[in-house]
Amino acid sequence: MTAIPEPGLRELYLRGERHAPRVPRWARRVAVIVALIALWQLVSALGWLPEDTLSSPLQVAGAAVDLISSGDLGEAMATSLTRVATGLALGIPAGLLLALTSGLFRAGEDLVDSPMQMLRTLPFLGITPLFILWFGVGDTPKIALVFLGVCFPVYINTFVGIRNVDAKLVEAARTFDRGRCRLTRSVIIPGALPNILVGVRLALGTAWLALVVGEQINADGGIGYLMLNAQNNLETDKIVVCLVIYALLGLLSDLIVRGLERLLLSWRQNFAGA
Amino acid sequence: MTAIPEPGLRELYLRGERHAPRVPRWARRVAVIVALIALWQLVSALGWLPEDTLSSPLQVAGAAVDLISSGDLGEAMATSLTRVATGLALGIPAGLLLALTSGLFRAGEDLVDSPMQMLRTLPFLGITPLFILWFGVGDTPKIALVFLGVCFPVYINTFVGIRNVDAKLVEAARTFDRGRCRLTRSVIIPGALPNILVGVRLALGTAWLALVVGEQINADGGIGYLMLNAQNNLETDKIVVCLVIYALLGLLSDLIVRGLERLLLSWRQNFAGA
Amino acid sequence: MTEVRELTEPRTATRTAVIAEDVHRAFGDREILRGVDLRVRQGEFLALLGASGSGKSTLLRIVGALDHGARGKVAVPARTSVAFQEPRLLPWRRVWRNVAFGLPAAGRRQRALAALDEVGLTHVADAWPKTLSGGEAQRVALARALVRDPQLLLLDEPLASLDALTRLKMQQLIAQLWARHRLTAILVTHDVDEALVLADRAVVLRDGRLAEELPVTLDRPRDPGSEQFAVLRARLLGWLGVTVPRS
Amino acid sequence: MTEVRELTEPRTATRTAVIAEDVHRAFGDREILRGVDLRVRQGEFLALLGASGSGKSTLLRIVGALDHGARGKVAVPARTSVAFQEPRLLPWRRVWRNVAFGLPAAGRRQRALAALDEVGLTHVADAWPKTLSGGEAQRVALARALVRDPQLLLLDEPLASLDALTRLKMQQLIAQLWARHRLTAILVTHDVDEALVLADRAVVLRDGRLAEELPVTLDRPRDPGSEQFAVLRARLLGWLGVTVPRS
Amino acid sequence: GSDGALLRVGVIVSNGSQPSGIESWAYQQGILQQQLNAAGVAKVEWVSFPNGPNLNQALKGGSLDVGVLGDTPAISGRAADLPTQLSGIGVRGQDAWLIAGPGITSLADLTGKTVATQQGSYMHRCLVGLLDSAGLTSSVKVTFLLANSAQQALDKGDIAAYAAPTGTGPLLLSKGYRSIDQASNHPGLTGNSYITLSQDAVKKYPKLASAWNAGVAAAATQLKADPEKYYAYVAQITGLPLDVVRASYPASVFGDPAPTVADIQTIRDTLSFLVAQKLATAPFDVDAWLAPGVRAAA
Ligand SMILES: Nc1ncnc2c1ncn2[C@@H]1O[C@H](COP(=O)(O)OP(=O)(O)OP(=O)(O)O)[C@@H](O)[C@H]1O
Ligand SMILES: Nc1ncnc2c1ncn2[C@@H]1O[C@H](COP(=O)(O)OP(=O)(O)OP(=O)(O)O)[C@@H](O)[C@H]1O
Ligand SMILES: [Mg+2]
Ligand SMILES: [Mg+2]
Repeated sequence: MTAIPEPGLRELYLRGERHAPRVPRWARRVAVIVALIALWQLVSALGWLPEDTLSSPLQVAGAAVDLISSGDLGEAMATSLTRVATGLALGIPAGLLLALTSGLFRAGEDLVDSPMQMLRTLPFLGITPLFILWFGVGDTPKIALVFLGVCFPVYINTFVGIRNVDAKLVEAARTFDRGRCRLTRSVIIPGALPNILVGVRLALGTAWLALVVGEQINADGGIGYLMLNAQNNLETDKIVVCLVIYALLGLLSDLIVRGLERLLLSWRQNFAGA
Repeated sequence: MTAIPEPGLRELYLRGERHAPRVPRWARRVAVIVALIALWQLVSALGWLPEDTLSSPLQVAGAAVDLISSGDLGEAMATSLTRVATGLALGIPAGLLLALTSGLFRAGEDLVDSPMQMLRTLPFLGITPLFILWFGVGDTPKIALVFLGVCFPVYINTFVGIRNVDAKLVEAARTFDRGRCRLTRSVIIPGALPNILVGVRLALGTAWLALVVGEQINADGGIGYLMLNAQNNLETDKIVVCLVIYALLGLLSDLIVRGLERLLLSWRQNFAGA
Repeated sequence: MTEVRELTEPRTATRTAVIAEDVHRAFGDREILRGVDLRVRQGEFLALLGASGSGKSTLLRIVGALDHGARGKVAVPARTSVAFQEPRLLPWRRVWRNVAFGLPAAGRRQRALAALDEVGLTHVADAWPKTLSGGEAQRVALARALVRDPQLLLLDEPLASLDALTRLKMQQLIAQLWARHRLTAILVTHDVDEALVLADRAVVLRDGRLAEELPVTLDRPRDPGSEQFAVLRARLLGWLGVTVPRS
Repeated sequence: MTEVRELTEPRTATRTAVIAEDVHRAFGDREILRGVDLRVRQGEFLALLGASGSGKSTLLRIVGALDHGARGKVAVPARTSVAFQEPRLLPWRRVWRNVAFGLPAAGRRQRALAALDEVGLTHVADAWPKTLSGGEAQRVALARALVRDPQLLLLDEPLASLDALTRLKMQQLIAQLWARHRLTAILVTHDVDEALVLADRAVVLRDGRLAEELPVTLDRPRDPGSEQFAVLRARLLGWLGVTVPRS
Repeated sequence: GSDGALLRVGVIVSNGSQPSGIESWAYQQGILQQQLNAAGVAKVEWVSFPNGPNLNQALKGGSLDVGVLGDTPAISGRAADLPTQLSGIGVRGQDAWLIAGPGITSLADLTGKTVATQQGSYMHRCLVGLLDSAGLTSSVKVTFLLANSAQQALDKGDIAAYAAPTGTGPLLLSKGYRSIDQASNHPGLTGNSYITLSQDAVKKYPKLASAWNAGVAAAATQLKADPEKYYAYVAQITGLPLDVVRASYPASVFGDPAPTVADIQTIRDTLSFLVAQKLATAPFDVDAWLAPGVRAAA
């Protein structure tokens, strides 16, 4: 039995329930990255990108192998990762707490928000001297810089996230449970979660930006210091190795947050792109 | 006629429609800032904060007056503001466009998102050498840094904002107007607007952070350079003047975005804090 | 049916459960409530009717202590449970957890499942709210309001999106719970029959005041086909602006 | 009343406006539609009934080209207008702009205001959707669906939150527009009387199929008090699981 | 065209935003132009950099023709194949001061403590030399810190001493800190500033190196006759106190830039130090680095 559409009607395309894309999405993402690297190699090989300007992927790979086999890279990564991890472990909760204070209470907002808005534009480079005075020259000032870099994006995104929570849901939840703690845990935080995760995503990026500044002011190891050294020696290939590492860290943090999103936000019914 | 509540009943507090707070909110915010400055002055006056480390507000005010009357500050501000404005003017639209590409189309996401996630962790300090090679030493590399600093927070927040738009609204809008352009303009962008404004808010901050790094490339003016110079000359009071200016710029950007929010988001029915 | 027969016994409650005196509520220039006076006895079932936009939900929100922007005097019991006009389910909690929201931890899943069973939705207990149909969401919201043990039950058109059969079942459910727990209930509804089947008294909100009042003294369970019922129905519909020529 | 009389004229349309053949739709393991076959003639008014969760909205979304996850064959006209079960107003557009959404720029405000007038809501034309009452929002959504000039009108319980009087008025409005523009319309409703007043044919969705079909051949305008009407009502209610002992 | 005759000169500026070195003073006086004009340069554009690596990067990117910078970045740049040629030594024997924190009065007090300096700078070389000569190399920990944060680290007590450059050193001294030793007390530990030319510039202006050297030499002669005039000039531009300027740039550091045999030996020493410290990638042929025709007679 086949319907021959009447004139003026259009037959709809129904694709059925099971519709796994032929090429899985992660494969497409990987393909894009591989293609970019291939393009870079091609342009380098053709001589359009002078080696002095930007080393070719192969050169970079070579430099990376050197750095890895000499143990320099491993050591630097370990140092930096520890600092970033500590900064994140302190900064994310701090940002969340501050955002809760000013998101949940108008009085909290009056008290916390202006100072936060003022502090967040203070450049890392400008406050390092103060940090050295307060925290010395060890790991502490570097961790403190990461802390700052992390705290603000988490704060701002969480604050806006909290204030974006649907008032009707808050009202409904309030009738069933007047405890403010439980309300926060059950309604405000889940409702703000999409934004909180953006904050975390940004924080995972700014943590590295901040650390580079920290590791430049007082150079005692870490990937930022490795890069600074390469800069001083005009070793373009090593600089690019460091940049590639940052890029990979970016990808990694994206993977982490995507994982969190899949885990925590499966309840959403949102626009998923066409 | 007065109701004497029966036992077991609680009388509700009804405050009536007109309820302007006795102290307006802006006044409370200003009060907090003034209080902080007063505290700072007090701590300085008590000698708990050595003058060499952090000048007192009065000293800072004095230095600011000097800098203003000598014209140095005005010139530096003009230079930096031009750079930041240019970077913002280019970076915000770029971030928006990229986010629209990957927010609206899955194919766009596959193409654009991974590279963006990789690029955003590249530290400003690490790419300055490349930028000097590519863009020389004029305003261009500085503006390019601001551009980067602006582009990523706008991108990420807008992207997530787009993907957070209620699918039911998109569906409804689609039945009434199948044009993708109009759908984007009327539904996707307004729906993502709260997040876009967070992106802009963060961008207004990172623009200054990036510029400080950029103005360190080579010394041709700007507020970042003014600060660097004060650091080299160990002029604590001038350093703090610069930091205060950054703080004020942060406040200013907050004001701007709050204004935009009031203008553009008055339709929201959201949790407004208790 | 034993529970329904309970209803016919004389109700002993005489204390007042809800007091509203001279309640005013304005949004901007528009004054929606202009002096509402209302007393609901403990254990009474009140139906609140009125045209669309007349302020029923507004009044309910005030009585539910959710809107403090009104003027006047209101006193209510401490434990209130509400079924809102929209389902207002928390999208990030599975259905049963929405029902269990705010219940003490011990045995909450059992209680939630029992409540879902009563509204015929055990099969969606573990679904996300976004996957529910309109009527299913409304029943989950009803279950959430009924599962707790309130002194005052506020229902804002809780059955509007239900088909005829489900609606009848839900009406029975509400009647049973009300009778069993001797609740005080205020039901906003547009369905005159529903009001007459369930309520002890029906009031009509018009021009910002409770303009009409109709005690419903029919014996329970009530028969919508009865002559008395038809009289009351015509009266109520008349107040609502609809004239029914009895054929 | 002239428009309503129009309805009684024989309808000349014979072409088909909606074809659905063997439509299946599953969500995960649950198969909601299991082979729906439906043909709606051009200019026909079809009422779609069924229990809560039976798949009415799902079917409407498929016919409205909003759900491509089904299997089967569906053909529809190009211009479709929908009133969803929830109002789905764009919160960032004032009411009249919601109604005017997608209309050509010339005269859109006039058209929107006229449509709002028909649903009795000119006074909220410049309000934000968040300030509307439930019934007001639903009427705005109805106005938005009616203001454009579709070939196919899909209405998913458009009057569920309206009081008796407003509901009657809106039914009249729908009937008038349908007759005037010779629309094809599919109305999902839980109100059997509403279905019988408006529709040329009523179908009942049960167990994933269109299980029952009832041509409504009564003359228009129809009198819910008439004997024939009562017979059809009892039939339909019976299919929906409700038995009405005629008194 | 006039554009072609533009010479872009990068200089290191750590105080103030305008160049204040002897070359810009010479330019200010008209002494340098005269020579440069003869070499075919119509106009000079000055670009200030806060540090050497960025200047090197600009040279590499072709944004500069001449760079006047510290010995370390100049040498490590060349070691990294930066296409430059050495024109001469702009400043010889810049002092470095080992500024002590509270309670430190001598080198011996540093035992078991941490000292800091800017990595790869001439102060770094000086510090290593000082510690070496005092036999403290193994008992003192050297860490790196930008000069502009030195004061804070000293105050905090995290470092016992900081090897400070011109500018910062005298500034700290003027603020009451004490110096426990300085580079000028030890031969070979002071710093120089080098004039490097991009190879493109050398090709374009074959006489550039000698012209530049001659101009600076003439200025140095004039400066030595009346140093106060120069100090006033520097103080005005940098905003540093006059005393600090005087202490930073004694007249003895200025002279004829043309590289002498001793200079070449210093370059070799510096190069080996940097390679040993992994601050330069590989040794290179110093003689080949010299621009043609600049070597001074022995
Ligand atoms: N926050 C608000 N701001 C402005 N106007 C409002 C607001 N809330 C409600 N209103 C107005 O108050 C009136 C009464 O609203 P309410 O929701 O109480 O009506 P209702 O009787 O429940 O109607 P319905 O039967 O349609 O649900 C409506 O006209 C509505 O537009
Ligand atoms: N996205 C989804 N994922 C999973 N299940 C779904 C989804 N959408 C709908 N369903 C299920 O499909 C069934 C039919 O839903 P539908 O909305 O079509 O019902 P309906 O007939 O319109 O009911 P109502 O009268 O209550 O609106 C419901 O049981 C619902 O839970
Ligand atoms: Mg209402
Ligand atoms: Mg439905």
